Amino acid sequence: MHELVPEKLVTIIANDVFEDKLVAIVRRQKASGYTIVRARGAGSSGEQSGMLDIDTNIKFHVIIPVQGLSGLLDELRGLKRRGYNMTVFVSDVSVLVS
Amino acid sequence: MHELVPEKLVTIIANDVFEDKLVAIVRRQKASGYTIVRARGAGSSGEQSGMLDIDTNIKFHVIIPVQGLSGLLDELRGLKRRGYNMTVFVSDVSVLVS
Amino acid sequence: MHELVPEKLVTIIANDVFEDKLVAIVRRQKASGYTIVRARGAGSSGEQSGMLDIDTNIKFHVIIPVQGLSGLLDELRGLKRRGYNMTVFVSDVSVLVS
Amino acid sequence: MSLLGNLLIPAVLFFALGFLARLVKSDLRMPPDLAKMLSIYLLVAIGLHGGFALGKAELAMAFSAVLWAIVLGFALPLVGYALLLATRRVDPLNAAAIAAHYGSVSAGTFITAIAYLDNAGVEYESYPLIMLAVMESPAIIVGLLLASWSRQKLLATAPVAGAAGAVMNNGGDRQLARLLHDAFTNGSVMLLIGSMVIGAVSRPSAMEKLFPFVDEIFMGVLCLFLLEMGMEAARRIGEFRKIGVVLVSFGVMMPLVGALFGILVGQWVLGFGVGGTTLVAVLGASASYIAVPPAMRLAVPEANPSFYLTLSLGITFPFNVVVGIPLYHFLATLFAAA
Amino acid sequence: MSLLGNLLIPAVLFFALGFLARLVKSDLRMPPDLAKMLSIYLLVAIGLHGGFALGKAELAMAFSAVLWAIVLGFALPLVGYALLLATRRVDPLNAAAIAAHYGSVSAGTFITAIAYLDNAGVEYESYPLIMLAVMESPAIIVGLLLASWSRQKLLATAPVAGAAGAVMNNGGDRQLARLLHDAFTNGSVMLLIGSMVIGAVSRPSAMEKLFPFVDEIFMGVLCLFLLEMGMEAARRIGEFRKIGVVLVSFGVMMPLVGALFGILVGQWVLGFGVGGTTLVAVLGASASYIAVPPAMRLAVPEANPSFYLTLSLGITFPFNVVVGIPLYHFLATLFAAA
Amino acid sequence: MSLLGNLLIPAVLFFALGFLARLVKSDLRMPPDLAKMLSIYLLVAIGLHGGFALGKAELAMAFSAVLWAIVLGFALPLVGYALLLATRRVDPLNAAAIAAHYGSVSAGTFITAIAYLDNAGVEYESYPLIMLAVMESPAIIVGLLLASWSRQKLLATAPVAGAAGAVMNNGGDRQLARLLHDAFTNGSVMLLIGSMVIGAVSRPSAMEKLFPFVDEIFMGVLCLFLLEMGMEAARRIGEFRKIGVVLVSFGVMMPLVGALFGILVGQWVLGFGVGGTTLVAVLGASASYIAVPPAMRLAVPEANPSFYLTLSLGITFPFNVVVGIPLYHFLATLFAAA
Ligand SMILES: Nc1ncnc2c1ncn2[C@@H]1O[C@H](COP(=O)(O)O)[C@@H](O)[C@H]1O
Ligand SMILES: Nc1ncnc2c1ncn2[C@@H]1O[C@H](COP(=O)(O)O)[C@@H](O)[C@H]1O
Ligand SMILES: Nc1ncnc2c1ncn2[C@@H]1O[C@H](COP(=O)(O)O)[C@@H](O)[C@H]1O
Ligand code: NA
Ligand code: NA
Ligand code: NA
Repeated sequence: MHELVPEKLVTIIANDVFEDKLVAIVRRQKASGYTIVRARGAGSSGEQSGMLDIDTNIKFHVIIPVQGLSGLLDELRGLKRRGYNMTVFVSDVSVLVS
Repeated sequence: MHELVPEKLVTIIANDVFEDKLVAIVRRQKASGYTIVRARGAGSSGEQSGMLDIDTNIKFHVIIPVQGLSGLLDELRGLKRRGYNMTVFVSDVSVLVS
Repeated sequence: MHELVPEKLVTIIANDVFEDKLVAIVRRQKASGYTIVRARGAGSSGEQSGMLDIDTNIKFHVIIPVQGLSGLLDELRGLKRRGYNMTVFVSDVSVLVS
Repeated sequence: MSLLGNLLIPAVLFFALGFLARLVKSDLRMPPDLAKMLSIYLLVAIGLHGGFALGKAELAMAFSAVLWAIVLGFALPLVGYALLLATRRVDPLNAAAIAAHYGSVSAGTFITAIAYLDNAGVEYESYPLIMLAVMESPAIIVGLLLASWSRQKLLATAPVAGAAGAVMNNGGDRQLARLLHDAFTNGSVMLLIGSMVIGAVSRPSAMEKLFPFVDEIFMGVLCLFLLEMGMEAARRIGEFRKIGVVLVSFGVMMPLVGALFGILVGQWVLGFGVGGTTLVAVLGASASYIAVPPAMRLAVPEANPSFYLTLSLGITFPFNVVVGIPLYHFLATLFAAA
Repeated sequence: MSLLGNLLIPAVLFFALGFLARLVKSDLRMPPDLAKMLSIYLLVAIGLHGGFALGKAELAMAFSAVLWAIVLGFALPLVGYALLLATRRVDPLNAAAIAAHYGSVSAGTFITAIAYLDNAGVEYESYPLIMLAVMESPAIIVGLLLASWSRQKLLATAPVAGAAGAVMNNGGDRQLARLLHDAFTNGSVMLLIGSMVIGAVSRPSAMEKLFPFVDEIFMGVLCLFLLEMGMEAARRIGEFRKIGVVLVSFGVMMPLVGALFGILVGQWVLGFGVGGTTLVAVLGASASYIAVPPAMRLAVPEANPSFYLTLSLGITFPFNVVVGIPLYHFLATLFAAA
Repeated sequence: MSLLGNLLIPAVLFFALGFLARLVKSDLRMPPDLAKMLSIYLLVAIGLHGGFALGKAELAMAFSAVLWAIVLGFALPLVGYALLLATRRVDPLNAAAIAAHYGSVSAGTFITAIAYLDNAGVEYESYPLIMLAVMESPAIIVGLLLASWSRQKLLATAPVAGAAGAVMNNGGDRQLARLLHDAFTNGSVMLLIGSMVIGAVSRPSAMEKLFPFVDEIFMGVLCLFLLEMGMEAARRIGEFRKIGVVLVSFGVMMPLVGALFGILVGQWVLGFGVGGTTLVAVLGASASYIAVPPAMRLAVPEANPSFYLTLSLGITFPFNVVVGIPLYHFLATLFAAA
């Protein structure tokens, strides 16, 4: 049988200047790692064409155990409240532990 | 408490010439934005190596409220019926609002 | 009505030298295709900065019917057991058919 | 310069190297944007260079070249369409999409031909460059008209119109207008024509500062570009089996037909020398793999991209680069002597 | 060289071509990293070149240039901030963020000005290059201080502090220290200063081997860079309507104010010739679109990026490249004659 | 040229600049594909250049150079493996993977050495370039054999074979065949050998058109490449602590051992001059960071990539570029005088 452990996948879409901030949060929350993909898009803060350093987005993924979700979201909500534009969403995933 | 609102994440994988068509649909459906990631892959229409303009895919993401899903899928199904090759799937996500 | 078929989305995050191995597995498992996105990140095997060939990750996606999941996971677990570092997780998706 | 001579041009050898690397399944991989960057450079360099030369050209001749480029661009897809239907291997919509590629041109092939002529020390007129810019678009329009006409025929024979009918009705004129717009504002057309205009209007002293960039590193960039195109061509040969021998031989015959049309126009109608005639033959012979594929994907989604990409990039492009260019040069020399 | 003369420089024409391509909605797309690569090249090339020249410069003069660069970098954002508040179109936080851009500089504009002077055959001092490197950072600091001061004022007037108050308290000094660090280790500052030092300390024989790379292909690379910047500038014009005519005219007036400051400093204080004075005017007039935007996004998240990006990249950059540079040159000539 | 002289070569200074930028946590970031593009250029340029020179070389000597390159490639990993096991800091599988890196070579280091010799005005033979191409692969094979042998030993001592045993059994020969294929069709090997062949067979008139590309911008491209490699090297120094002082000193000692082997082969066996001997020393001293790491990741997944990447890229590469090259040159001069 496969060991599929239910965890949470948190995805953050934001301008790439926030990368270091997000990595710091993930480290503080003791996640086992993170994955970053380059993205572009549009939202309430206009088009992010991905052509210049100043308008490139990242899609930032963190898989965390269910009990770690709340702490992570607290920090992200803090950022959003302080005016940082980002799209954050959570999905359910089953992680293969071998 | 976190405000986690259940919404739908629609993901479309297609050749990147369809980007403008997809953006137009998303605007018509009044989604709040979209996110695009460059991709490659293979499917029924052969390999998309991502090396030339003509064989690069995109992964196109839209988060929409549950009630907007049907209209968006109608348009996408229309495209597929007219012969446009694309892979479309929907997942459940919880979007952080505060 | 839309034909939304429930399937499984398997996502593998790994160093990009494993790409050929993953494509071979997907072909053996008779999946209808796959999608690859370039990524970077960090995990138990250190930082993958994405700057050199030797430290670039890929995010590898396969959509398969529910009954195909077990065979695919078996092969992936085999790789993991043999020492290949990779993050593998499964999510539920509804695929638009027609 | 003989065929063998051509094969010893570094640019062609790099094409062969790229081809070989894929054949032996080497893990050589190029960064995904390198080909695009190199081709931007090549278009700009050749545009500036040609525009500067054209600044001194005769207007009447230039006009005549443009006219005949349009004629070729409209005529060749019709010939290709008829040939393809005669093979009975593709339906009319696929035939229309493939034919459009052969009416249009490949800047990569044209630039390789220029390198070949430079190496062989053959002089050539600068008018074929305008023809290159002009010929990208007409074939797209013919292809779309052929596709739309084929679709209507299909509807007539299959009265259960359904979705396809809807496209014709709700799309129709608006769609055509958009596609015309797309054909004329195509990225590579704008880059080429723009650079030509800049080359023509800039002051010679300003152009001089650009020449090391435009001229001296040109050959090296072309080598890297063809290295990558060799890899891309070889990537397609797995598809040959799916496509079948008849279509594969269309990919070799059609360039010959196009080259003949080109030689007639270049030599007899426009009165070019051997070099210029060779270049017009290359325009006739080459098939687009940049501007036309996206246009067909968008406007003729029913056609199978494997067909037109494999033919244009996997067969016709290598054929022209390795065999075609010296052959057309040889033929142009023959016709000139006749 | 007249304004029209400027417009016929290839580099400026390529800017126009890129602008036009977006206006007509061409599908011309550049690879996402091309602009970044070209600007790395441009910074390194200009740094090596200038550093080599500076190796022979007077220390006292260099010191004086650095000093006045800092003065300009501190003074201009204050002027900009006051002007912006006077328009009553933006709140103090947005005004601070915008003003920081105008106190800093645009390397792209500066390099275009160098190409313009080279084309016009005007000599120029090498000191303005150090000023370019120095001026990237001070304005960021002033911008942050203005933002922090505005935030405090907002808190004072709106006693329900909430989240914004929290930022001030928990962030405070540590945040400022980090932002100072960021301002001084900014990537383009390090690249430019590093290349200048390398150009200054390397042996001439070693530098000679670099010159084909640094000099000869420079103009061509600048053309491609401006082609892309033209497209990026045009991408923003859709935002003009959101921004309003008053702010748009700030994007034209503020460069003129900055240029005047620059002319005064260049001509009267530092005693440069017409070429050097023109370059200092360009430093005053240009607005950052590389170093400052990320700094503001991080430190002043309350400000709307559409405002500062549209102003700096969509209005001031094209204005300077097309109209500003020849105008400042003309003004510098006038002042020199006076 | 003294050690200090080496440090004032622009290419080495750019390496230092990149290193420094990461140390001070600058936000300088290079586009992810830039290093790859620059190294494709460097391999092609050096291949064409060397192939052209080799076209005039003695066959017997070339053959002898190839032979001794293979000898070095087989011998050095064995030495490295023994040294590593003697440190008792890594298990045999990690030792095998690390050793393979040191038997192979770093094209970046070799090219920097060429720039160093050019700067110092030292002549050198063109044979070491073939040795560079030849030496990429043998060490991979030795590494795999060592790993497979270590795995068997581990199985023998730990009879509960499990998964690891499965690999040996079901993988075995097929896997070895595939890895041999991979070693010989490695991308950079093909690019280098392909370019050498093209340089050797192309007509001189054709090669002349390539020289501005191949020669003149070479130094500049090398500077940008080393800038980025400096950043990548510095990125690894955080890992030093995890690796420990013993392994770190292996990263400095092993190049010295390799260089001595290289000097013996270059000077005594092959009879090269000081320049050629220095280059063979560099081949012996340098560790692969392009071809070997992916091969080890695929074939020896049990080994920890942090070990071999940190050693090869974070320690040995900077050591060779900054200290090693002038040191080996000095030693080669000593030996030649002896
Ligand atoms: N509805 C949406 N669906 C997908 N991505 C979105 C959506 N809204 C915003 N985004 C992404 O999130 C980024 C920041 O959004 P915003 O803060 O609204 O500007 C945008 O640039 C998009 O890439
Ligand atoms: N089973 C699959 N799993 C993941 N991605 C797929 C799958 N099938 C197709 N795709 C992606 O969707 C694109 C278009 O698919 P197709 O229309 O089947 O050619 C392909 O190029 C792949 O990137
Ligand atoms: N918790 C996590 N969340 C998201 N991605 C992760 C996580 N852990 C590891 N990864 C990704 O998986 C890759 C391999 O992980 P590892 O095998 O732990 O080194 C890393 O380079 C990351 O890109
Ligand atoms: Na044609
Ligand atoms: Na300014
Ligand atoms: Na070695």
